[in-house]
Amino acid sequence: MSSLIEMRQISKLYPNGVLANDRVDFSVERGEIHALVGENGAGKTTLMKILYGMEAPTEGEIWLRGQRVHIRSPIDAIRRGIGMVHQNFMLIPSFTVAQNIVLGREPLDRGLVNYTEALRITEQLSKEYGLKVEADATIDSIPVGMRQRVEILKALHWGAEILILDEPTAVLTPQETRELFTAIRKLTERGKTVIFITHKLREVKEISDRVTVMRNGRVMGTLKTAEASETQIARMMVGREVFMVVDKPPVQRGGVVLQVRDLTHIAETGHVRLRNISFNVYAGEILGVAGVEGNGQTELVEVLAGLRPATFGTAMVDGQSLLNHTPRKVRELGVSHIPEDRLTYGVALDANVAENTVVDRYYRPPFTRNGFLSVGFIMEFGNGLIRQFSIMAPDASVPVRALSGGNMQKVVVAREFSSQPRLLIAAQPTRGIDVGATEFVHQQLIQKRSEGCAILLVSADLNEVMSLSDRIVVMYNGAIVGVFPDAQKVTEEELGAYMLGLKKQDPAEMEAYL
Amino acid sequence: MSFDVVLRSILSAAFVGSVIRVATPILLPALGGLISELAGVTNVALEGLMLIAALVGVVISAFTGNAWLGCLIGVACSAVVAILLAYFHLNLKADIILSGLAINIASSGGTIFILYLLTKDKGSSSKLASLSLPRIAIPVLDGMPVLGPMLSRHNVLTYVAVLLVFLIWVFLYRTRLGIHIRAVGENAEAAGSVGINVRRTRYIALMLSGVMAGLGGINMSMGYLNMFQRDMTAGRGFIALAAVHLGNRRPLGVALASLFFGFADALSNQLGSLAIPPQWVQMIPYAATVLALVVYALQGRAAAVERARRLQERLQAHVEATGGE
Amino acid sequence: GAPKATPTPEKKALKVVLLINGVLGDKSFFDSAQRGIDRAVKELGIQAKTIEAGTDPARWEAALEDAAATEDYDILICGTWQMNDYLGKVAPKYPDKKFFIFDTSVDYSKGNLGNVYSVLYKQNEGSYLAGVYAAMMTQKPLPGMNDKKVIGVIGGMDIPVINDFIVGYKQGARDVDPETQVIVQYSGGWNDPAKGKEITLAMYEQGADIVFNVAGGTGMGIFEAAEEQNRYAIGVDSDQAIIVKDTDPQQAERILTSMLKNVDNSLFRALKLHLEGKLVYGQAEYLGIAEGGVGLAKNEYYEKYTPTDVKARVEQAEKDILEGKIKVDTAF
Amino acid sequence: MKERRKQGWFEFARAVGTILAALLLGFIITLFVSKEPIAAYRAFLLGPLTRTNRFGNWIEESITLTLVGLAICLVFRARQFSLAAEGQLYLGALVSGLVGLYFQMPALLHVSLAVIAAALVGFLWGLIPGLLKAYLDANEIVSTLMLNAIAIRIYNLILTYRLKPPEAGYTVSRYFHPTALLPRIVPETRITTAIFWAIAAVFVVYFLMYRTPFGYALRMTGANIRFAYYGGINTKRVIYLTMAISGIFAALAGAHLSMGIHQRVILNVSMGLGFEGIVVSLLARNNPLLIPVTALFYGYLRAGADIMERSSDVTRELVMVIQAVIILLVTAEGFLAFLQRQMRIRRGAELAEGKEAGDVI
Ligand SMILES: Nc1ncnc2c1ncn2[C@@H]1O[C@H](COP(=O)(O)OP(=O)(O)OP(=O)(O)O)[C@@H](O)[C@H]1O
Ligand SMILES: Nc1ncnc2c1ncn2[C@@H]1O[C@H](COP(=O)(O)OP(=O)(O)OP(=O)(O)O)[C@@H](O)[C@H]1O
Ligand SMILES: [Mg+2]
Ligand SMILES: [Mg+2]
Repeated sequence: MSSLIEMRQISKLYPNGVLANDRVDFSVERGEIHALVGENGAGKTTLMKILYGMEAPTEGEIWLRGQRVHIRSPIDAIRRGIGMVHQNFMLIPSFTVAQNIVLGREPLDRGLVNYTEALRITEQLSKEYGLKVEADATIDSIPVGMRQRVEILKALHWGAEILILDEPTAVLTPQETRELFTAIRKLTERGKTVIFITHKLREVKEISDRVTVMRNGRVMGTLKTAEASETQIARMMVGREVFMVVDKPPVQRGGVVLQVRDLTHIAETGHVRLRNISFNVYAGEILGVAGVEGNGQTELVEVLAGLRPATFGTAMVDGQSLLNHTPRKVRELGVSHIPEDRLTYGVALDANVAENTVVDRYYRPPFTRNGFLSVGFIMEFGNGLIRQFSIMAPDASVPVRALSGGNMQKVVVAREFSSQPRLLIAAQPTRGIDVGATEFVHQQLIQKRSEGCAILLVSADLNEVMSLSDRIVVMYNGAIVGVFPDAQKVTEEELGAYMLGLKKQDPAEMEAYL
Repeated sequence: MSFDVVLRSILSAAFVGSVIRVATPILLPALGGLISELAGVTNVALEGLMLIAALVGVVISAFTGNAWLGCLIGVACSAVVAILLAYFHLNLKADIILSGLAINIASSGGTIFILYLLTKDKGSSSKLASLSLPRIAIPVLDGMPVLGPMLSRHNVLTYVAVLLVFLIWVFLYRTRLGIHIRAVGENAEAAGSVGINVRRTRYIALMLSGVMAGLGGINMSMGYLNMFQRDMTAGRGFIALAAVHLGNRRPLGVALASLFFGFADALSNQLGSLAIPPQWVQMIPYAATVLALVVYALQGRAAAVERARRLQERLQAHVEATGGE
Repeated sequence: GAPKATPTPEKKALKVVLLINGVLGDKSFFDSAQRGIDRAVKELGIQAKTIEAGTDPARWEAALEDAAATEDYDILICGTWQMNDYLGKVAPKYPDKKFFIFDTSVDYSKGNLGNVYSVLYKQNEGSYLAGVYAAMMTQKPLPGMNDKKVIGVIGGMDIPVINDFIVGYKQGARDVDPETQVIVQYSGGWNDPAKGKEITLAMYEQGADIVFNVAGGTGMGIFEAAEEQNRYAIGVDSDQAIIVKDTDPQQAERILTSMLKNVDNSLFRALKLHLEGKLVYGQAEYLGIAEGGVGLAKNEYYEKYTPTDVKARVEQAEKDILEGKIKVDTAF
Repeated sequence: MKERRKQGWFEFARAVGTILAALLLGFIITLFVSKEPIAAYRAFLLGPLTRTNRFGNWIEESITLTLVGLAICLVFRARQFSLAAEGQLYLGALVSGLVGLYFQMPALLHVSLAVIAAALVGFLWGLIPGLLKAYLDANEIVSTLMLNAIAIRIYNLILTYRLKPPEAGYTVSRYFHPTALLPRIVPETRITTAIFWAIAAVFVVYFLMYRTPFGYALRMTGANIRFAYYGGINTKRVIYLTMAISGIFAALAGAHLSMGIHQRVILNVSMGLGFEGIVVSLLARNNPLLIPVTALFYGYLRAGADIMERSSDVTRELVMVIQAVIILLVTAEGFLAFLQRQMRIRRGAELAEGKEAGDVI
């Protein structure tokens, strides 16, 4: 009895000369949950894109249910019962959730597309798998987390027998992740097969039956998850010991750097996204913002970064107002910002790596000297960051488009860390980057902290928030519902209660800990 | 000519008729431009496609004595050329703008070349006894005093154009293909990932734009006029392109934009008889359009500001209610 | 491009090159010149070639220099005012060759242009007749004519040669009846018949019932409007009723006459004189009504629709111009 | 690195191959329509080199095309689909003419003043759609197409009612004062010192784009405007400045036409050069350094076509068709792509050597 999927000796050479897969053997059994892990740029997405017919392999064969197949397009793949949820969203921004879910096989009624039916389908799917979505909201109006759920529902709607999930949990909250896992289990009970790419080894352990580890485009091996320890897997991935527990020196808290008072933001749509937010961030501390995605964190960050207007309230950096300035002014006040959605704000895909690393400072010496751009220096600078942040790219002259998801993120991180900020706003800084890189980013954050930089950390990854932060605030429905002066002393359950709006501190109490 | 006479004729029912006449050969190609634009390919070849259909329609109708056949084959030809354009862009990876412009050059020359081969005349088809499509008298309307002259007895393609505005709306927002066209235009990779054949969809979109442009050309040579003339589209293909964007890339918007341009143009035709330098009068349609563009944009802004103000108030209320918490 | 090229007849034929600073197919001016040459090819057995230099003025000077230098010709013919400076520069370089320029004159005061023959047309005189004709017809009880004293004229562009037509047209109309209103419009281009039709319809709406075409290809729209509305039009340069006669008889019916600007005849005549050795070079010749350079087309439609008193009035006007009793203004 | 150089060479080979193939196809068409195809095509291919004045035409044309091409290349790189060049060219021709006619001063000064005036008006005429786009988000295709039509009418208006001397038998201005004419540097041609502007302009644009902070901002705005804004770039300013600066070069092309070629202001000074500029710029893939090359190529094509049309039995309409076919093929990357596929497969083979994955082969 042969395996469900067998990829034999698959190699992929991208036109730009990157060898993303190198004679990879990969097989998946029917009904299993198979985790695929590996460093950024290891070739996971590429391998899956080949299986899904989005990329043609340079060499190698694909065998499905014991037969050699040529999967030349996603249509091919879908017909063969393969569905894929992509790392970079594949949604139509101006369409509604329902429209996106039924896209490609819209329900018809006398030849015309039946939207009410589409809504029904969506709601039903969403109930069936316990993945919450607003069926009739347009994609560009919903938070990242929900977009991810839409992607999953879409694949399920396609009745995929084999479901490829490329880093689905990267953008999910613990709660959401748990819901997702329940959904995945439901699926496998019904005989479906799941390939699951992630960088979070805990998840590997929790959900998968087997795990395949990739490094540098090669497969390092496939293990039964039960028999493998997290550290063991990590070592296979990175080829060295990885310390997943962050050890940080005790906080040396300096003066107030960021002071936010009664900050309020109302979206174009009229929804109140931020309600009278007040808090401080002190030099040399990391303030973590916990909360279920879509409770105002995004807006908070974007208002502070000058990407959205504040309706009212104040925010000062070193006593200078931050609000309603251009991003340039904000950055000149010493603020740097890792955006949560790297593809929208973080990078220009068709510009090269070097150019992507100086967008916030290109106009200043030494990047511009007496009116002229010092191109050589910028290229040097880019290459420097590539080395320093071990970004996997031939050199700084390649377009960012040619980088893997995680390496794109590293480019952003490298740029924002390297600008000596007074205040660092980090939204999902380790989203989609591998353990090695995550460890690296965490160390960098601690490093900055020790240098006396004030850090506002927003992350959907509760563990990240808890292990890095000195203090934690919890956001719920656009307001701060809890402040925890000592991150060490708070438990996940407690935070969860606040995040879900079950508990709520009274303002006076919070005042004390601003 | 004295102003009051001009004014009277502007206020006459016939003026509305003229607006509609002038708008039709812009509206039809504009609808075509809209479809391809939404599929993510800017079709700058509308001008050339119109010319091709205009000539072929005239020639065929003259030789077969069948106007409808002329229309059919004319439209077919411009559709085929549109497909050729698609082939160069989608298969041979040629730049769409560049190949579009090339098609325009080729059509401008090619039509005359063919006309010359057939009639030894490089200017117009006056040596061909070509036919035109019928005008239609709308039963009830036709009798009416004012509405009759305004809306009745237009060329059949004028009514087709009106119909198409509605049909294309349905097509783009209510049919699978239409929705796929819009999806492909907005995020081709995403559309591809759910098995929509991006290339095929764009082929269809370009072909449809060819059909529309073709109808526009036929309207010029077999309805509006009953002849073909060298470069007779005189830039309408590009006005149409402008109408697509002036109309915010929506069928109804495009229709309004075309009507607006038709109005401004008809107006200039009337005012032309006043004793003022013609160049001023000829500026009217274009100046008016720019103005419209600005006013439209300003309104959009005003609306946004207004919304913000109302929100402020709402919030004040909210704050007072919740006691500034 | 040269569609025309006749097999060399017996003894060495006169070689003529016609350089058109535009394109053929304008249904009036350049086509007329081509017709003249064609006729000469047929009747005088000359050899001819036509070069279309296209509509881009940046290329005309080069085209002329090139033709003069590289073509094999005895006589090189070009036309329009824009070319005369260029010819003034080129002709002296080829003293043993001959040059014609029509519808304008080179500047002979320079004295070195003994090999150039210029021919001009008094389109203002011809248009005067058209004006007289239109002003009278508009008051006649023909079907489609209203009792208003309103007539129209559409010019292609606001340029002197076109205005020369319009000036004469107006004067003629006023001389018939000072109250006649002449609606003048410019289409702003030579190849937009749709525009021509729309403007004509506007003029009809404003009370005109007969419109004079001075707009080249755009003018074809005037005839369409006339046919559609059962109103009337006057053609220009060539006898335009005859052009559409076979294919669209109804339309021809609406074109009561055409103001002929006989470029064809003038060129044919000049070539003939040249062959007879009678053509005088080194000077400009003005062709008016007298010389048959301009005039109204008195074709079957003219005869059919024109009341005798109008015919008489027109002939009177012709005589008066010949005898210099009437001095027609010009836009030059 | 080595890889990319190889790619570059391949690109070049492909371009040459395509051009040859395109010319061949053009010849095949000629075969069908001409009695003397060889002669006709020789005129097309070699014509521009056979006489000084023909050579002159080619270069004159290429100067204009280069300047307009640069104008287009700027806006396209910022991903602004602005078609304003045509109108700017007209106004440039007009204003340089006004200076040339109404002022009197020493030559160098006079020319410079005229050129500066032209550049200024081009800048301003570009500023209008630029500001409309930046601050009102008014679509630039609409605004520029309309503004072109308006500019041309303004041009005709002033020319007809101000500049035309009564004695002129056509709507043209007087010849400019000699001090305002561009010196012609090659006898028997109209090649003027404008050629130096054109060359300078190429480097100016290149420098502006790749060596100045503004150019960086321009390219980033084109690449991802959201990213540019997030990074602190004032994208509105980039948009309107780019469209305005682009206007300068289009206007210079106009000045070249009236001060260098016609030496006075004439009607229809441009029959759609704005669009020819798009062709030139896109052929050069919007790369300023390639623009003079493509301008010379396209200019040669047009000059040659003109000569073939005049000196052979191939009608100008057909020449247009041949021209179009050549443009179509030359831009078609996929055309001759099978070569590329060959190369892929060869590289695929190199895998066997099993180089360290991730690094560049
Ligand atoms: N879209 C694709 N998905 C998976 N494998 C592919 C794809 N395209 C090509 N391949 C692999 O690349 C190699 C060469 O492909 P190719 O299509 O030439 O093989 P083939 O057997 O000749 O195809 P066919 O049987 O369709 O003629 C094969 O090993 C095939 O498995
Ligand atoms: N379209 C492309 N063109 C060229 N190179 C690419 C392309 N896509 C990916 N690569 C390269 O191939 C390698 C593998 O990329 P891939 O996306 O498969 O990595 P990954 O395992 O998914 O990493 P991550 O966990 O960061 O998503 C990377 O070095 C990347 O730079
Ligand atoms: Mg990946
Ligand atoms: Mg009357």
